[in-house]
Amino acid sequence: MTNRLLTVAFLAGLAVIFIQLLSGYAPDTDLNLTASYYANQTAPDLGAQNIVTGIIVTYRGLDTLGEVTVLFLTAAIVALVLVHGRALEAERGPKPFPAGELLQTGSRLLAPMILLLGIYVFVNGHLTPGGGFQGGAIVASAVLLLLLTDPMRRFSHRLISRIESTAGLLFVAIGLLGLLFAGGFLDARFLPQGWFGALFSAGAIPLIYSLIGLKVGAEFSSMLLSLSETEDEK
Amino acid sequence: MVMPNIILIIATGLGAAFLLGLLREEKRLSAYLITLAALAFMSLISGLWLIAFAGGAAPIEVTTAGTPAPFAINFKMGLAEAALLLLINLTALLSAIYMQQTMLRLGRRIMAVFLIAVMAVSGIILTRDVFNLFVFLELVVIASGGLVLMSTDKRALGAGFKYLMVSEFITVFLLIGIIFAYHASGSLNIDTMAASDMLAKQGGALAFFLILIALIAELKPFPANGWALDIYESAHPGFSALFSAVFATGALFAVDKVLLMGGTTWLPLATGIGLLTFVASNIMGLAQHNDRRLLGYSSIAQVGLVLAIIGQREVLGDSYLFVAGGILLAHAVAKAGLFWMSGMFEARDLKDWTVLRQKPLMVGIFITFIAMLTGLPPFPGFYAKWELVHGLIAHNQFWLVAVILFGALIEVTYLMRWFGYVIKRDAPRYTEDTPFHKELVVVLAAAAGWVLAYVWGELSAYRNLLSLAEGNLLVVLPLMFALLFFMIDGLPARIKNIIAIAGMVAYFIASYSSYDPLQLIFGSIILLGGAVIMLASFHAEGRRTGFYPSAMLMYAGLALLIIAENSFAFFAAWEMLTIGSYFLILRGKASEPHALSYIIFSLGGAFAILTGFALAAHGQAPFEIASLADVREDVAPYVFILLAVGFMTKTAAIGLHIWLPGAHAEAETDVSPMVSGVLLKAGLFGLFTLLMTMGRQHLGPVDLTLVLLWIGALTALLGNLMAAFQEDAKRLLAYSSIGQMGYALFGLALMNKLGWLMALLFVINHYIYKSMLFLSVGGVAKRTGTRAMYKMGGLIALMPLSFIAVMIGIIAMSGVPPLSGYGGRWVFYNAIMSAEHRLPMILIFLSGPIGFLYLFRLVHTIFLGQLKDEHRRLKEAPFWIILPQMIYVLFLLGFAVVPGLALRRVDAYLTRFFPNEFGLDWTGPAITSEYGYWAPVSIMIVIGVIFCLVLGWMLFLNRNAQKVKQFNIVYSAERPYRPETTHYAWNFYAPYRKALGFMVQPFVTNFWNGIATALHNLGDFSRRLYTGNGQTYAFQMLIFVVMAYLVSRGMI
Amino acid sequence: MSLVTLAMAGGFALILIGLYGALNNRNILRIIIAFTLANTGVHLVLVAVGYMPGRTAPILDAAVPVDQANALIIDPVPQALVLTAIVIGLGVTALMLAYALRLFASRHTLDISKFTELKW
Amino acid sequence: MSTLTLLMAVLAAVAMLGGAAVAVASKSTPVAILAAGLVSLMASVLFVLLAAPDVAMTEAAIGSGLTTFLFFFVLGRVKEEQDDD
Repeated sequence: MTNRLLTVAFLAGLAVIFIQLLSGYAPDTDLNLTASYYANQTAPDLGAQNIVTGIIVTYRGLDTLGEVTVLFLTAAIVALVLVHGRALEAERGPKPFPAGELLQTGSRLLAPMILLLGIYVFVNGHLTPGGGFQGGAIVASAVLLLLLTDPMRRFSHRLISRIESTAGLLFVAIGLLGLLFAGGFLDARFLPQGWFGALFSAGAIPLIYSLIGLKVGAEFSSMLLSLSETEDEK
Repeated sequence: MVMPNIILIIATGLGAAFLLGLLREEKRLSAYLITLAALAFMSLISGLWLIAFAGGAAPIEVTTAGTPAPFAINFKMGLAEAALLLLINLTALLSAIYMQQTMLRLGRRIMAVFLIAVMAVSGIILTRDVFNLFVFLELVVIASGGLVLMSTDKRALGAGFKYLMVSEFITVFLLIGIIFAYHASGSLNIDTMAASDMLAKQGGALAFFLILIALIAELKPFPANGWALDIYESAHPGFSALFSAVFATGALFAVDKVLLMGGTTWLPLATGIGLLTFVASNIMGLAQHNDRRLLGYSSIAQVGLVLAIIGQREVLGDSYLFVAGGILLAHAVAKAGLFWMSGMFEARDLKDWTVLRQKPLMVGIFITFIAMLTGLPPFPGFYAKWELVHGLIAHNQFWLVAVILFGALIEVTYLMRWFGYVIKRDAPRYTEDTPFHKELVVVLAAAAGWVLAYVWGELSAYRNLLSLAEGNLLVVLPLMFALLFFMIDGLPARIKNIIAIAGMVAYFIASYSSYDPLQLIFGSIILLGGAVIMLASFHAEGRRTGFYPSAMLMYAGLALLIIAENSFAFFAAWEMLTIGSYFLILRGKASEPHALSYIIFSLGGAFAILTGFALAAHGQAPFEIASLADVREDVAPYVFILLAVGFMTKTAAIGLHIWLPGAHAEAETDVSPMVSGVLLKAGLFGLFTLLMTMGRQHLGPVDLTLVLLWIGALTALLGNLMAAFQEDAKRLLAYSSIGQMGYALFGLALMNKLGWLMALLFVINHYIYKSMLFLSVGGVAKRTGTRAMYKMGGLIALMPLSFIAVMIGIIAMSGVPPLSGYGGRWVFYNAIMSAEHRLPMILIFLSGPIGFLYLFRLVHTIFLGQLKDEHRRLKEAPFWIILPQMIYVLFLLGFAVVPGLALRRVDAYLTRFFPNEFGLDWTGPAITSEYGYWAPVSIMIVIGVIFCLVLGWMLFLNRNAQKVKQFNIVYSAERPYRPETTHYAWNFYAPYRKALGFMVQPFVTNFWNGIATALHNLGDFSRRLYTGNGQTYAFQMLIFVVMAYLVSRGMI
Repeated sequence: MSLVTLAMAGGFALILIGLYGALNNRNILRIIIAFTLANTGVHLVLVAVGYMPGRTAPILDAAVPVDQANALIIDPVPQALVLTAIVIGLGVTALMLAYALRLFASRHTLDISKFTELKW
Repeated sequence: MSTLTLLMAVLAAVAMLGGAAVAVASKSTPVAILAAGLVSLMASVLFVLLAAPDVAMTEAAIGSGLTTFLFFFVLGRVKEEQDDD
């Protein structure tokens, strides 16, 4: 097939670029300018143990704000795209797709625990690996579990979207608080730094990361809901 | 004053979007109002900052997270950023207003998506962090994916998916590029990266290439842009406006920013890709019929042009922002406006835009947008075009200029063709009911266009065409006067006509004292002559919408042309008169294709003039027209050629003439004399100026004035020949104009005093008899309802005044004594005798009798011979059309008696250029030359006596003649298939055609048609590249990147 | 072969495989899957670029005291970027999937070559 | 760096690329989805080895978890529809 051959030929061109990048690459032996600033300053400036978290929530907080916005956008668009289906399904009533009773009971027990785990992950984001995104994903998986075992279970879309929006608004508001009371937009230092390594430390970082976690969790859930509930136009 | 923090733009957009999520689904109106308020607030912040920067405030830098720049994301804002932010947020606000219904229908979610999209583009403009740039870019991509679905067109779904596929490719390149650039420079901050030695490292340069190419890919470069066209075609027009005006602006600015890191090495790549896209998209645009897809092609082309300019920023230096900004802003406003307009009706063919004609205001707005896109004065693109060409030429970028101008001419072609459709095609019967808010948005966009025009005029180093604050009122008034007619276009035509004539005469009186003799001659013809022609316009009834603004724009341009003191003023006037006359010509019934070829040739000629000026300027723009004499020797011949070609386009020299016959013949009765009698003089004025200042020029061994001499002679011969073979009376006159202009060119190219005097005589004579003939033939055509001469005949008794005018005109024109044409001939033969080139002279001599042939045909077939049955009840032409003709008759008689009235002063003036040559002696009643004398009064008397004698003798001979009724002849019973072929006036000069027909074969027409067809076919063929398959589009993106890599290997 | 080279080469290979799949599979779902592969490859390359042999994760704990962090941890920046990129990638994937559903609903096919009503 | 880690890395990389090949070439879409999930999982193993625990967690949760579920949801939708036809 000429088409396939052509694709391979041009991908080979791309491979040449990649090989050049690979052969020209040598790992740094010392941290570069930016990285060493973070290594030295994250602890004294922000009081966060997890430097990646420090970067994500403050130094590159704008990226993160953009990132949760991406999810917000996607959730909104997915809901928008599939909105017709939902109205239809509401008319048709519940579909017979029962899960086993064991599974249902099990998941009802399991779901709150997963939820709790998720919250633990994002609250501790500034101390240990993990944080808002991972925690949010875990929260969403609890929702997913409930969805799988009892597909007809009505999740309140309004509740989810309220959580999503409130978290988002608070994120922006905290950013502006940083502008007013600290060094600039998204500066987390308007709250006290606390003890290094304690749960309530690192200024507003845990707060922000929790909001991110809530928001991400809500957004993932919303996406899953939209995709699972949709019914195509007929 | 405390300025709001620019972070607020981002925070407002985001906050409002999140806030919308809290609202109940039903509260759509509140959600909509929040959206509008947020956009208005974002625009306000941008506007305040723009004012601050315009007032001289220093650029600001804003850090986030309370951490200094390279370590945290930072924003920067200066004048350019503020201007673009205002553009982005205002356009978004207007688009949101425009999409009111759609937004209310789809609810708060779509509004949130919209807000985030706008916020993200603002972020692209502001951020100085390359990864942050990526995040904002992704936001725009995803938001677009959602906004595309606002369309009711089902096909938008496929288009959106194709876009997402292509963006996945872009994401891969961008991320890989960013991380290796980070590795090479140790930073993500653009300014820090630019200062690092990143490019010196192997991976660094390659990484930069990937970043750059990924961002360029967002600009829809050829050929990786099929997805964008599909979006333009299918998306909601409110979104397409945003996509074209706002998103592309953001991406362009991102490229501009990122190029900072690459230094100068990478600029040629940007220019190359930009130019390729510009030209290719425009060529493909030629073959488009769908309006939105056409706008898509045009958008892509314009963005390509700006990219090419970004690549030339080192060359352009200080004027870079002025040029790029002018083109970008004009494009954005016009494109957004046109997309918004396209949503005002359902049908999607270009020809369906005729519906605009139901609202004259919308037509005015449409032409505003088209003029903005094509860079016509007074819009920003005009100033930018001027600066661009001057900047590039000053650095010897000749090929670049040629390619840009070629592409621009193609764009002009399809945009003006579209305008022609709007004005000339059949309007639909139905009426479209446009909601008020949509019209409001379109009107606001047009208003923004005019504001931009004013601002760019202020920013330009030259004159602001729209400003009254200019020392010399005479320079300002003409355009203002013309613009006045846009405002009062609702008045009855007669009132406007009075104002127009009064204005022109008053302006002439005011300027009279400041004219030199040459200007005086041209000025009288333009202003007084123009006013006389406008007497015929009293004939029109009703409002005559559009006529006066166009005519006055043309006259304003002409009036400004002859007093232009420097190259810029000259060029601006030239473009003005071109546009005005184009609108005028377009008004004719069947003039659409001819008006199109007129504007294409004219703007092509204007480009030649612009390039010529730029070449002559040599960094000193604008220069005094007079200093054309001091152009450096190495460029002088090229300047001469470019300017001469430009001017000869207007005089319709052979080879460049094909636009003229149709344009002049199809024009309205009173427009034909304007564009023939008056407008053609612009070209002659240019040639006069050129030869006066630059004199003889040689390109190698070739004497360029000799070339002009040959062109003049050939034009005279072929123009006359073609005139003789026309069946259409107005076409005959049109071809005759070509021939006449050939004579004038010939006279000028003789480069002696008598030759110039002859050319000047032609300027005057041609105005008079061509205006007169066009009016009388036009009057006849009006009464008979045809212009075909074989359908006329015997009108002498019914239309005696028209006959007298034609008769006098012909006598004057053919150079038969006693009228002024004879004087022209006399000077002409004197001039020839004093020149050294004999061969072209034979041609000129030959064309004399041929000229007589077509004139004879004119008078014979229309007024003599047999009257047609259906014409028996015809009346004389309307009074207002006859009146100017009678004025001309009187003037011709007067001018024949005392030609010295005007010429004496000109003769003295010309002595300045030929101090050693013997001129004419004007003392006494006779005019004397080296070769003899011309005594107008005596000739008049002699001819009069001879005429009376002959007439008396003939009457005496015919005293016994018997009168026969005209219509009692019985023809044969057979009815020929084409009855006209049996008429004696059909193919009147068949024998001559047999002998000389080979010379009037439409070689030139075929040549230009061939080029047009070839380009069109090329466009039609190459657009098949865009198969519509998303996979193909993605593959084209891959090909684009790999090819760009191969091309740029030298730089890595 | 070092770990970094291995990871980076693996990442690049994954990108190429993913793009190949995206260009040669006609099924829209399969195209989206292929893109997620390419994305994963990109993430791998990003993380690999930040890796420095012999150092530890950028988390300050008992093993990495604050004052020695500069000498002990690897570059945290690429990791932060990848986190963002992963989430954005998911967003795009979800969006494409939603599109796929709608496209399927409109034509009852997922063959990309059937959606070419817009062209030229 | 111990040989063991490198060995693990090589294994993970091989499994990852193998999974990718299956994901692209397999005729069955469910298999392809599962293979893509495996690729993500192997990638997160590599992330752990590259001292990026945060990324590893995220990739595992999002790349191999959520994304896979999203695909199955959509696949289920499409399958249902096709059965109707």
